[in-house]
Amino acid sequence: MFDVFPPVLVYLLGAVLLPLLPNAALRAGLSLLVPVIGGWLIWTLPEGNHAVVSLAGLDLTLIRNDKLASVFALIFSLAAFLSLLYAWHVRDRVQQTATLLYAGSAIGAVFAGDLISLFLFWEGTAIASVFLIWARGTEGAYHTGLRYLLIQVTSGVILLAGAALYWRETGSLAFEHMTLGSAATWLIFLAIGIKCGFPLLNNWLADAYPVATVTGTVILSAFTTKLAIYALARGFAGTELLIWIGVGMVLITVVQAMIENDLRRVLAYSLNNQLGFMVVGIGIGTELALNGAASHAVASVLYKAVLLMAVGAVLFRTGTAKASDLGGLYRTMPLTALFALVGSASIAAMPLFSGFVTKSLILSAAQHEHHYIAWAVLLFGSAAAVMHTAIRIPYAAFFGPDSGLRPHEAPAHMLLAMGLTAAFCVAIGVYPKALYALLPYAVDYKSYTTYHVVQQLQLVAFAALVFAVMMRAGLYPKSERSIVLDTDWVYRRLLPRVVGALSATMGAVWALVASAQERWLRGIILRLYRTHGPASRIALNWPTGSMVQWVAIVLGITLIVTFLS
Amino acid sequence: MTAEFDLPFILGHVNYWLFIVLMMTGLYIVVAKGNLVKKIVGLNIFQTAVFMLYISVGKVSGGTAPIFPTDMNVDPNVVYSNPLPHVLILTAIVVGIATTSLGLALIVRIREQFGTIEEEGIYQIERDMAAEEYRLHSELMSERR
Amino acid sequence: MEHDQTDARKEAPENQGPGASRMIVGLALVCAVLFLADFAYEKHVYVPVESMPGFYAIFPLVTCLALVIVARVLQAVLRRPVGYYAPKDVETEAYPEDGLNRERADV
Amino acid sequence: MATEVLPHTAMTLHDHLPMLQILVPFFAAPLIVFLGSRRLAWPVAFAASVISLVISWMLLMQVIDGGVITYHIGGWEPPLGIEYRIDAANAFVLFLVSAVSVVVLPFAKTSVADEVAARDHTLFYAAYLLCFSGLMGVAITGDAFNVFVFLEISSLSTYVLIASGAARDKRALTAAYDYLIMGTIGATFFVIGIGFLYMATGTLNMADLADRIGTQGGNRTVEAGFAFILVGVGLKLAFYPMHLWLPNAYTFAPSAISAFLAATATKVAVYVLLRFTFTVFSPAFQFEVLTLQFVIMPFALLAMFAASFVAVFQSDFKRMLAYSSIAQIGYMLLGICLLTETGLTAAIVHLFNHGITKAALFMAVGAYVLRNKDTFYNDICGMGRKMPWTSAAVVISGLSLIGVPGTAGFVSKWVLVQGALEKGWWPIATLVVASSLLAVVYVWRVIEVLYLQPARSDSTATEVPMSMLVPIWIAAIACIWFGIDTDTTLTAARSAAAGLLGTAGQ
Repeated sequence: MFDVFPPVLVYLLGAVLLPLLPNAALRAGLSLLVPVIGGWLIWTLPEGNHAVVSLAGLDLTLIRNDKLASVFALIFSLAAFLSLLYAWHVRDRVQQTATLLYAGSAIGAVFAGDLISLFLFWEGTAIASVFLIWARGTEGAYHTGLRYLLIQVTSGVILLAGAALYWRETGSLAFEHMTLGSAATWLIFLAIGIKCGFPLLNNWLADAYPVATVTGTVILSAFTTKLAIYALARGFAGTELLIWIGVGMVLITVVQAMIENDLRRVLAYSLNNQLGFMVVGIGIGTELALNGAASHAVASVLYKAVLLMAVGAVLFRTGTAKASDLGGLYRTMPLTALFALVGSASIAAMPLFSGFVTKSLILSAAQHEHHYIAWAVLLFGSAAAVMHTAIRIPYAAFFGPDSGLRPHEAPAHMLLAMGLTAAFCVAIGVYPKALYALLPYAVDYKSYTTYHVVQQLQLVAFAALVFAVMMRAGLYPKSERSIVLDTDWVYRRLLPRVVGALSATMGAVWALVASAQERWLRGIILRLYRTHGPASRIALNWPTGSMVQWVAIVLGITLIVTFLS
Repeated sequence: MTAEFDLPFILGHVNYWLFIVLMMTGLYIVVAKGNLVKKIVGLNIFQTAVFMLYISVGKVSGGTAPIFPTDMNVDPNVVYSNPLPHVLILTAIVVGIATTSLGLALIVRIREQFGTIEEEGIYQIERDMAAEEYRLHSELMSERR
Repeated sequence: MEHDQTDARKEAPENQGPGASRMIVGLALVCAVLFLADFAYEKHVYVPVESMPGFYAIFPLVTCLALVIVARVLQAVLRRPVGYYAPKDVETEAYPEDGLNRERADV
Repeated sequence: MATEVLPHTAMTLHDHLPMLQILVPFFAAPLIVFLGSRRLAWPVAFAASVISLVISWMLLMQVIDGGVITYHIGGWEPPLGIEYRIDAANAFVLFLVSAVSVVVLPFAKTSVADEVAARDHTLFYAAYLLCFSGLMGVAITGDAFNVFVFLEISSLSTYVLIASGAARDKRALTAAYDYLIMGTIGATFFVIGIGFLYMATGTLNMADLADRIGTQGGNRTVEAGFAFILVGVGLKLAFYPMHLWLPNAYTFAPSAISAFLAATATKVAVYVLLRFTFTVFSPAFQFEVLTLQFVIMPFALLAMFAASFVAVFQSDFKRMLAYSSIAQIGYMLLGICLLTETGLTAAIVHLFNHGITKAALFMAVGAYVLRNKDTFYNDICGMGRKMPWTSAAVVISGLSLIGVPGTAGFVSKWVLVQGALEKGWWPIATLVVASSLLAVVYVWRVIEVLYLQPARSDSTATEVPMSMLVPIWIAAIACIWFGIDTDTTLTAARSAAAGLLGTAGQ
């Protein structure tokens, strides 16, 4: 059927087989085996287009393999393996299956050579991932999941509309580099933008990620947004607008990350913040910048995973991830604290850790191409990341003022997953050549120059100093049991209020009308309500006579139109 | 074709006028009468109008009954009416009778179950049933929320 | 608006141990050394402003201070009680116990 | 030349297949009554359906490449004699109807035993076979008046079948009565239309009619005939706003009958409409184009939205499906109104795909009725856990109803959107997509009720027996199968569309 075996099929087969296995350990084992086999398939996949299938007269290219696709597919496989290892204790078939489907769809989307198969997998990630949110099982989670699903599916629908227009304009469905200009490309851009967390389109991210289960958040953090980064790099590399969008993403999320109380939400904002770096890189569009975006995506998947794993472990042991309720946990969770520090060092771009060798590619590219404002904002973003994530997370959870909580160290499989992920962070930092070899373009870049090391150390140290002094002086925003508004306020609070006010007004008007005894108007409104309203069961039991009247009317219209011609 | 209202045109198409009057009468009864049996009667009149339309179409002026002589020597000068519409309408009459009897049988059952054959009364009962179902449903659902 | 201040209090200056002060002094020393290091080697700059001595020290210092101030102001504006979106909001719900494995270590 | 008419020499049993197609179920019906045995009724009905399915498959294979089979009843040559004329379009319909019957009947055995009084079973299956053979007859015949006769055979037995739901709810009787009045008026309009055509042309054979209308052109009589036929058939296919009989009829009929009718009866009516608009008349006539685009299309669009909205607000699963059917018929009519090969292909494929989808859903309704007595959302909540297999099938076929990629429903909507775009009708394509969003809402409501709400505390529902599950799943798997293997249906539909438009072989 296919000339190569599509890696996504391994995940699909795994997802079909997994629920049938009776034993939880067997299921967890199978779920670990799937990304290993999938990763091996990706590693050995020949370059070029493969697995072309025909659907309803369209040729769909299931696999278009080049270095840009393979690096994302590989990091997705690795992330799937690590997060499934972290989730070894999960007994819930739904979560296990959804994870496989989610990771499989993301990998399928990365390899999709045309817009239709991209759309299919795009929606696949949306639908599979929402189960990780619903798996929390509370009513709040259900509503958050609905919001998340609505936005994600909308993104897919927009993508499909864009694809249809694109097909009409160009006669091709191939997913290649495109230039903004037509309605089609704008729609596709918008669809990717939603998943990518563009400013004002990003409210789903911080709304939904912290709501998922302990393991679900780790899994969510790896795929959807990085898939969007891949799609941008594939379709819109070098689009100048993206530089400003990326700058906006960095700026708009920084404050939220500073003042948010839920540590998993802090990490969601921080993730969104880091996406801004990649988007700027894609906007610059040079080989160096694209390498930077791809490598930073890889590094970001890993360090974000280890941080979320550590916070997840804390949640798993204490039942909360709120900064206001935590602190001093290093006493009983030393290893988790250590791994969190590795993640922090990576996101702070300390030398010898992964962020150092990837972020600098983007910053250098911005300098080379004379995008000084973007460069300055990214520099500011780096310094801010030191404060709001790299220091705040370990401080709030592990090292800050004691909360009195004395939980056990995280379970062994979690420690193993965190340790492996942390090891990857260090490995990339120490030996960046291995990662550079996988990047889309040849890399001729030296990270470890004296200048670079010193400047980065200065940046981190001074940002840390500001944090420490401000915290000591009591000027740093306090972690309080409160929530912080974001743009999702518009549809969570404003819109319902407006609709409520409107319907109240309507009700008042209705009362006015009813009291005025305007019988004919009342009759019309009543009938309108009944034809479509929930009580239409009553109204729609039409007497035969009126049915016949309708027939006569239609016959009359038909006869008139027929004769008129 | 002249569309002027001249007498020969009106008289020449008298079968169509009758057909239209009968058809409209039948349809009117179906629409206006609430009694189920009367509706069936209206339906019958409506169908009869169609039968008449067909039969009058088959009539050829001066034509005789379309029966072949037994010796099969057909006189080319004799004009026969078209037998086909009659045959068709025989089938349609059978269908009409079947419809009528089925309709009446249904009315008997409706009378047993609803206790009335007036449309108004039946719809009142049905509306009450639907309202009761709706009330039960919304109560249970709101309780659950 | 009511805010639960009890747990914020643990971050108050008086509740931070003597280690905190020592750490800040240490950190300041590291910063000073790094600042001075700038004069010890030759930079190859792309952006003119980089050639300013200690640019990578002053820039984060200034911007981070500014950020902290902006954040404090915005926190005052955007902060809402936990039950703001209640009842159908996850913030008002405890994490379901069957998804957790709480174990206390006795120390 | 692919449309060559095969010479008619019925020498072997094989040559009599078109006749047997009708006669087998038609004579099985009285056989059931004469046998009078409650135990034998179902096996006879099932055997007749299976034989019909085999025959229809053999016929379909003969004509799928664009060939035509003509069969002369009693050896009388058309146009005087009645002709059965089979091309790809009606072979496709014959196959759909008999396949649905074979799938639904095993399901019906348990479902009918639950919903219909035992003493009525023999007559029930006899009426079912009459309805079945009537529908097949409508599809197979090449004679305009014969269409009416078969239409009435199927309609009369349908009224009986719907009324047999009275054991569960007495409103089935009034639903059947209303349908009888409406159906009879529709059929009579149809006869009037045929009468006008006969007056204008002097023939009843469809091919002959097409010839003569084509040569003499349109006149008032032909135009009036067209209008009456359109409205008559429109009533039968529940064309909005003449759909008012349908919701009650489908809601109160026994579930097996709802499944069978939803999947076949309206579809056969759509076929009749296709046959008359494209074979007997032809889109070359201005009056036809105007009528389709200014009368049928607005109503079709209206149906897609108005009926969907009503479906969204329903609180009864079965009634919701009935309204959704009205909306889906809008899609088929829209495809016809496009008057292009792609549009017609969309209509025919949707006819098939919607048939299997609705069959699956209505059978699932039957399963819920068996276990919960009713299908209000408060009766079936939480069934995702209590009846996992039935509910999973509802999810699959619900996705197909929405038109999610990978399901049958997607294929037909995709082709429909393509057809609209080909004509440059942007707004129409957008409306199709927008109305699919409404389908998302009403399907989601069901899924939410089934999976996200707890079951009633007094619920003792358990999974239904295999004899019901297997047919449900055959239909559900067909939804997926024809969503992935799109070639089979699309090829047959394209060839049918080409045959109807007379572009076969070009």
